[in-house]
Amino acid sequence: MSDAASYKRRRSRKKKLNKAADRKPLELLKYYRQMLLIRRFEEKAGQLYGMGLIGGFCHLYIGQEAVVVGLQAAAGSNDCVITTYRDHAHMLVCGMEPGRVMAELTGRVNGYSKGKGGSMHMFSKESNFFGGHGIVGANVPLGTGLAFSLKYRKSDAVALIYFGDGAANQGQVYEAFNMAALWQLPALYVIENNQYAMGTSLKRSSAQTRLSKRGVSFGILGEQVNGMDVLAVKKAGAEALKRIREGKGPFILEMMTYRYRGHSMSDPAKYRSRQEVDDVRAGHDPIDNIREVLLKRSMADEDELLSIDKEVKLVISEAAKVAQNSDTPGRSELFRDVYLSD
Amino acid sequence: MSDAASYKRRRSRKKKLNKAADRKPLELLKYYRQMLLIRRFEEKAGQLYGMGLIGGFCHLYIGQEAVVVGLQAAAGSNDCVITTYRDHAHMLVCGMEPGRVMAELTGRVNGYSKGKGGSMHMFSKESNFFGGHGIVGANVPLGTGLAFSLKYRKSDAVALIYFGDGAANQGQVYEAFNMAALWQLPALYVIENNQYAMGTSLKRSSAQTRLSKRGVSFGILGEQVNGMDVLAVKKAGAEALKRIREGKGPFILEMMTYRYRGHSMSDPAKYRSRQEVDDVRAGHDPIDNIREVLLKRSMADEDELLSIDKEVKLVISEAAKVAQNSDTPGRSELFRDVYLSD
Amino acid sequence: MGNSFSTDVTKMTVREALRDAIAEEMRLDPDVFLMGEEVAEYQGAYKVSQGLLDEFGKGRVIDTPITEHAFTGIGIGAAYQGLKPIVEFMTFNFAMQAIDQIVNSAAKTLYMSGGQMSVPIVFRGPNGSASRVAAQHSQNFASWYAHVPGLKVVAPYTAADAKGLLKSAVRDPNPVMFLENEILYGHTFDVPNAEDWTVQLGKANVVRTGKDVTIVAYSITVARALEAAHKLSNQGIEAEVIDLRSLRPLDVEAIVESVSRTHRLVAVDECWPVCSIASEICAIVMERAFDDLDAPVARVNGKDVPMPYAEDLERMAQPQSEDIVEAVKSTCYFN
Amino acid sequence: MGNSFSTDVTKMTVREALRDAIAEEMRLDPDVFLMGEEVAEYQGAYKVSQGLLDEFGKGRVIDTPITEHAFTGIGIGAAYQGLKPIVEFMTFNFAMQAIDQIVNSAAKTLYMSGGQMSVPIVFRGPNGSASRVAAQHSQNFASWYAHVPGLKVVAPYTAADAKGLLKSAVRDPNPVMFLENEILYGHTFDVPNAEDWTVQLGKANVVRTGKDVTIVAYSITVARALEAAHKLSNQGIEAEVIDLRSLRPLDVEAIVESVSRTHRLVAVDECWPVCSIASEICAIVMERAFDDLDAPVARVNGKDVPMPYAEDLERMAQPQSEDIVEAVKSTCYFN
Ligand SMILES: Cc1ncc(C[n+]2csc(CCOP(=O)(O)OP(=O)(O)O)c2C)c(N)n1
Ligand SMILES: Cc1ncc(C[n+]2csc(CCOP(=O)(O)OP(=O)(O)O)c2C)c(N)n1
Ligand SMILES: [Mg+2]
Ligand SMILES: [Mg+2]
Repeated sequence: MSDAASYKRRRSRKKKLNKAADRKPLELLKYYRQMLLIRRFEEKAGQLYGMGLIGGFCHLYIGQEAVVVGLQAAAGSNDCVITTYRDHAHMLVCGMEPGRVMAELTGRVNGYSKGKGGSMHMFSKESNFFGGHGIVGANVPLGTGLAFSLKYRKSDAVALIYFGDGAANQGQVYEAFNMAALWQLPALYVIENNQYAMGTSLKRSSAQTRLSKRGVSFGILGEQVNGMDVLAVKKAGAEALKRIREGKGPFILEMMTYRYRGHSMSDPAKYRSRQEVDDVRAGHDPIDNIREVLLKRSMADEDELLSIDKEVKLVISEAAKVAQNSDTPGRSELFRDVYLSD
Repeated sequence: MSDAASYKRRRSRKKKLNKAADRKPLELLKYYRQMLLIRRFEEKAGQLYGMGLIGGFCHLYIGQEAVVVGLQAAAGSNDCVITTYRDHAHMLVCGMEPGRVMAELTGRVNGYSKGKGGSMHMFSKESNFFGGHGIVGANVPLGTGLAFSLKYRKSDAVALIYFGDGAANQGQVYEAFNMAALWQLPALYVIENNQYAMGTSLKRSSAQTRLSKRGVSFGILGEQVNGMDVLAVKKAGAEALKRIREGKGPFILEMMTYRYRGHSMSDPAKYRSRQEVDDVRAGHDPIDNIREVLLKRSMADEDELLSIDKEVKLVISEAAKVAQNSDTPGRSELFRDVYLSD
Repeated sequence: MGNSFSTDVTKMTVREALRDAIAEEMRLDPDVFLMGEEVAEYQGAYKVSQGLLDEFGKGRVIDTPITEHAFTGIGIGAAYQGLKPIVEFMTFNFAMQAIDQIVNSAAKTLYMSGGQMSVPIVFRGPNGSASRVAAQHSQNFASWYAHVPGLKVVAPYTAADAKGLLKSAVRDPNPVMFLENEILYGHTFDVPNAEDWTVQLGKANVVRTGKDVTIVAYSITVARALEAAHKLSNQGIEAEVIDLRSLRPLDVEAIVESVSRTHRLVAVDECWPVCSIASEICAIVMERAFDDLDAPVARVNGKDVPMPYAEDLERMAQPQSEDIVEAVKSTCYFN
Repeated sequence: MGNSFSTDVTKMTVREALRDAIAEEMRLDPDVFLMGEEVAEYQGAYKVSQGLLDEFGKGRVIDTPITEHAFTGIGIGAAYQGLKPIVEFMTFNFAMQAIDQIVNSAAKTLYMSGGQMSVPIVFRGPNGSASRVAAQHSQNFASWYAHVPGLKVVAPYTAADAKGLLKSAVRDPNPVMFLENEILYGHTFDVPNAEDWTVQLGKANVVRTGKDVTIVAYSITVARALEAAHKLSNQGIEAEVIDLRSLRPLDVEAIVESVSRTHRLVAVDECWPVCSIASEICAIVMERAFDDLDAPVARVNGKDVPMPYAEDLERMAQPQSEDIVEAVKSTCYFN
């Protein structure tokens, strides 16, 4: 992660930001718990995949937890979220039930899509979570459409549109940028720059690797953020959202982050060195980072954190149970939901 | 044409450029003739359309003549050209026969596509002219593919890829930009900014109206040029081509120009004022401009110009004859050319 | 027969009928809006949206840049939120830029969400060949869209159907592909003056009764089928003509019922032949009415070539009434 | 029958056969190159291009960004210049992003240029459903592409055909859609050791002879058809199984010839039913062999639903050998 690392150094002066958090131990604990929940969820998903209970593609978010946790901490509950196939974390943070998310992964009728959508295609209108999309780039115009509808309805909510560094090369992203800028839509584009699109590193796919600048051709400003620091993410998110709510139009946040696992469960990830992954884990892990802050500043002691760990473990093992014990959808579901009758 | 006009003022100091031309009266006369040929061709096409001899869409280039004449004057005969449906001028300047181009417009078997392609779809591999494409934006990746093949074959030729201001919003353009920049392809992107995409003015379609900057998100530089001044165009083209031939990768030229006629023959062009059109015609006409230079600097007298006018008129009336007297393709052509047999 | 209405009628063009349908639905429901290239200030590339900008303002009649892929996605995203977009493609040829969004983000979403996320959106615009616009602007996409579960596909012929079906399409909670025909825009038909004229999706219409052979057609080919029926009648063959109107769902019952009486069927379809609507009708009749058939179903498709520009070739490439007459005859004289 | 070869054979997977075909053609012709997402350093998302970067270098084995629309256009533009690109789609689902270029810029160009501009390009990659990848990653595009004049469409089952057809496709001067199947990548077959093994495009292959009924299938459904034939044989029904191999042009003669002997036909097709390859086969047999048919042609298609993720539903949604057996029986015991 040479890019992200050097970036981190450049920005280390921003550490002062953490101070503002001193007054909010509860909030920090919440982020800690959310990130941990995501990580344990993903680890469990990995296990169930290994056991053959989850099939197809399964894209884990491990390493990127601070991005969605920090941003959604800054967002309000009316704000909409849309993302790609790497979506489990977003759903958990949007308040969707871990058991029902996991049950979708195992293809069971208790899943959010009754087992018909799977890992990549899940939705919860109730939670303002609009998927879960398998086609790289497609969720960017879709999310821009969410922003369009918010403006159409004169809501002051914002659409948070998450996508990857690889997706940032898709043409429809730029078409959407143009319309979002032209119509001043309340769209926050969050590029989760985890440095790789499958096996392709950013510099092998992109003529301009500073993705925060990808809006320049359409007059959209952007900012690069340390996506391994949940507080930095939250702060940048809050500023961007404020700006957008003031009617200043769309904004891009490039989140410098990293995925520890392969692209999906079947990816041996030979395109990068073990060392590279270990370095990030050891030096920049988002959960370790916040854990350290919490302990160092005596906002929590080991016991408290341990009890959170235990609680999270329990939630996840319950979720796994739901996912394993639910029924498969069964023949009656095969032809249902192709059309909605009017 | 407020943009182009103000642009013109800003650049008027560049008039000194015309001096360089003093030594080249023959060259100037050639441009004069080419631009006139285009204009008369298009006027004739308009007439034949009115007579019902040309059908479907027919997009005239009148007003934009300096763009393709100036650029192709800078280009070499090995360089490839690809453009949109507004393509008659490009073909004439690439050395294709006016009669066979016109015959394609009338759908006759002597046409470059045997009457099967029509105004929007014509090709001449021989003349390094690769179409003539009806889908807005599509020719940009195609042209980038021409550039790719030139590099693949280690040729030092360049692909000139012409497209409109409206086309510049299509996503595939940015995908192509990225690859052209990443692979340093010999591609010259020529945006013919005639201020309108059908009835939509640039500022109503585009968040960033400086189209020369549209490559910034992908690290491609660009330049805005007075597309009504054939010498300015030629100079900018020569510099850009030199740059590209030196291996510095793709470049964008934004040609500020104007179309006098409607988008196609069926467009009443109510989206702009008569005044606006008249102002451009009166003050910025590319043919009048060069005529003035020729006369003022005594590079030619009225008689010489008149004889060129006559010769061009003859060429065009011959072309019209070919176009009217050729046969229609006839049933035997219906099923031919769907596949090439190997 | 849907040709004679019990209520008062007004003569209007298909173009006007479509405009009225959009306007009525926009008046009824503030969530309905129109977007596309040149739909607002230009009043529509083919002037279908004449007057709508004036009445509804630029918040609801929205000109887009030339970016089909993303404005389609934007429309679908807006529909995810419960808005009811009408997305105009200047022609359906340009919808190929956006077809991934139509299929993957609109058609499949209800199913992929286990019934949770509906996508109430209408995609409309001219489909198929117009006049002399050649291969890239003349494709008929009816078969492609009809292939896809999750989409409804409509292709009206008359102005009354254009209006009634479009109003139903806007109210339908599913994505509807509304395939118009540029040449028909200028054709005039009777349209009922009913306060709220709608036509149910999925129902065919017998536009001419006859006992000897059934001709099914849709969109502009209905006119050619009627022409053919007229010529055939002079030669002693009485053809029943069915206007399919909806292509997905297809009104299989109506076709089968007619064939059970006529025992002969000609399927007219402007699409290229392979894997076309006409192919599908052959397959369905094979499955549902094999024993009723006295002759093989005959297909009259667009020719299996990209649309040529030349006038003579263009005409030959499209199903003409002569082709239909010939097909009917070969069907009727099949031993 | 193409199953037993006269020459020596080597056992290899379809994956290896494809790789060898590409490598051989690249060795023979410097104008052939491979481009697509993850084809070079990653050795192919499904490891089809294993070793090619090493052998041919990054000038000829080219990783692209995730930009299907433009890299397809770039491939076609390169073909305009006479290069012979092999463009890999990671799966054909993603080719929907680029389908306008495939249809409008590749398929139609020879015709639109009056025969002047050929487009010698191959688009290849896995098509149809793999395993548990759900609706957006499981579509079978065979019918859509077969619909389009100007394209050739190929969908092999065996490794020998995969190799022989791919080599022919690369040499073909027309755009060829080469539809592979992800599950078959790992299947092993005999492949002839012939120096230059090619298989002609447009020819079907009788992979099992039988007198009672003809089953046509392509790609992975050939395996299911053979399974079904085996089960049926135990029940006294001898099915002839035809592997279509090419879907455009379709080997109509082979189908008609077989039906003239068996008088019954079951068309197996993983595509959704409406306007599918199976529909087309019904139509063709209707036109060409109506009097030969003792029963209506039966279609066994993928179910008319987006592909579900759940294991049980996914299985039900695909044509299984049981479905084929059932269809054959209903055909054989017709009235
Ligand atoms: C249009 C399309 N092309 C290709 C793919 C296959 N694919 C799935 S994920 C992926 C990589 C995306 O990388 P990135 O956008 O960086 O997101 P990340 O996986 O790193 O979160 C690719 C190529 C796809 N799903 N859709
Ligand atoms: C993909 C696509 N969308 C829409 C159209 C219809 N159309 C043809 S030309 C045009 C305007 C293009 O404007 P511009 O790029 O500025 O070129 P100009 O006509 O001014 O030369 C439109 C919308 C098309 N041909 N292709
Ligand atoms: Mg990534
Ligand atoms: Mg323009």
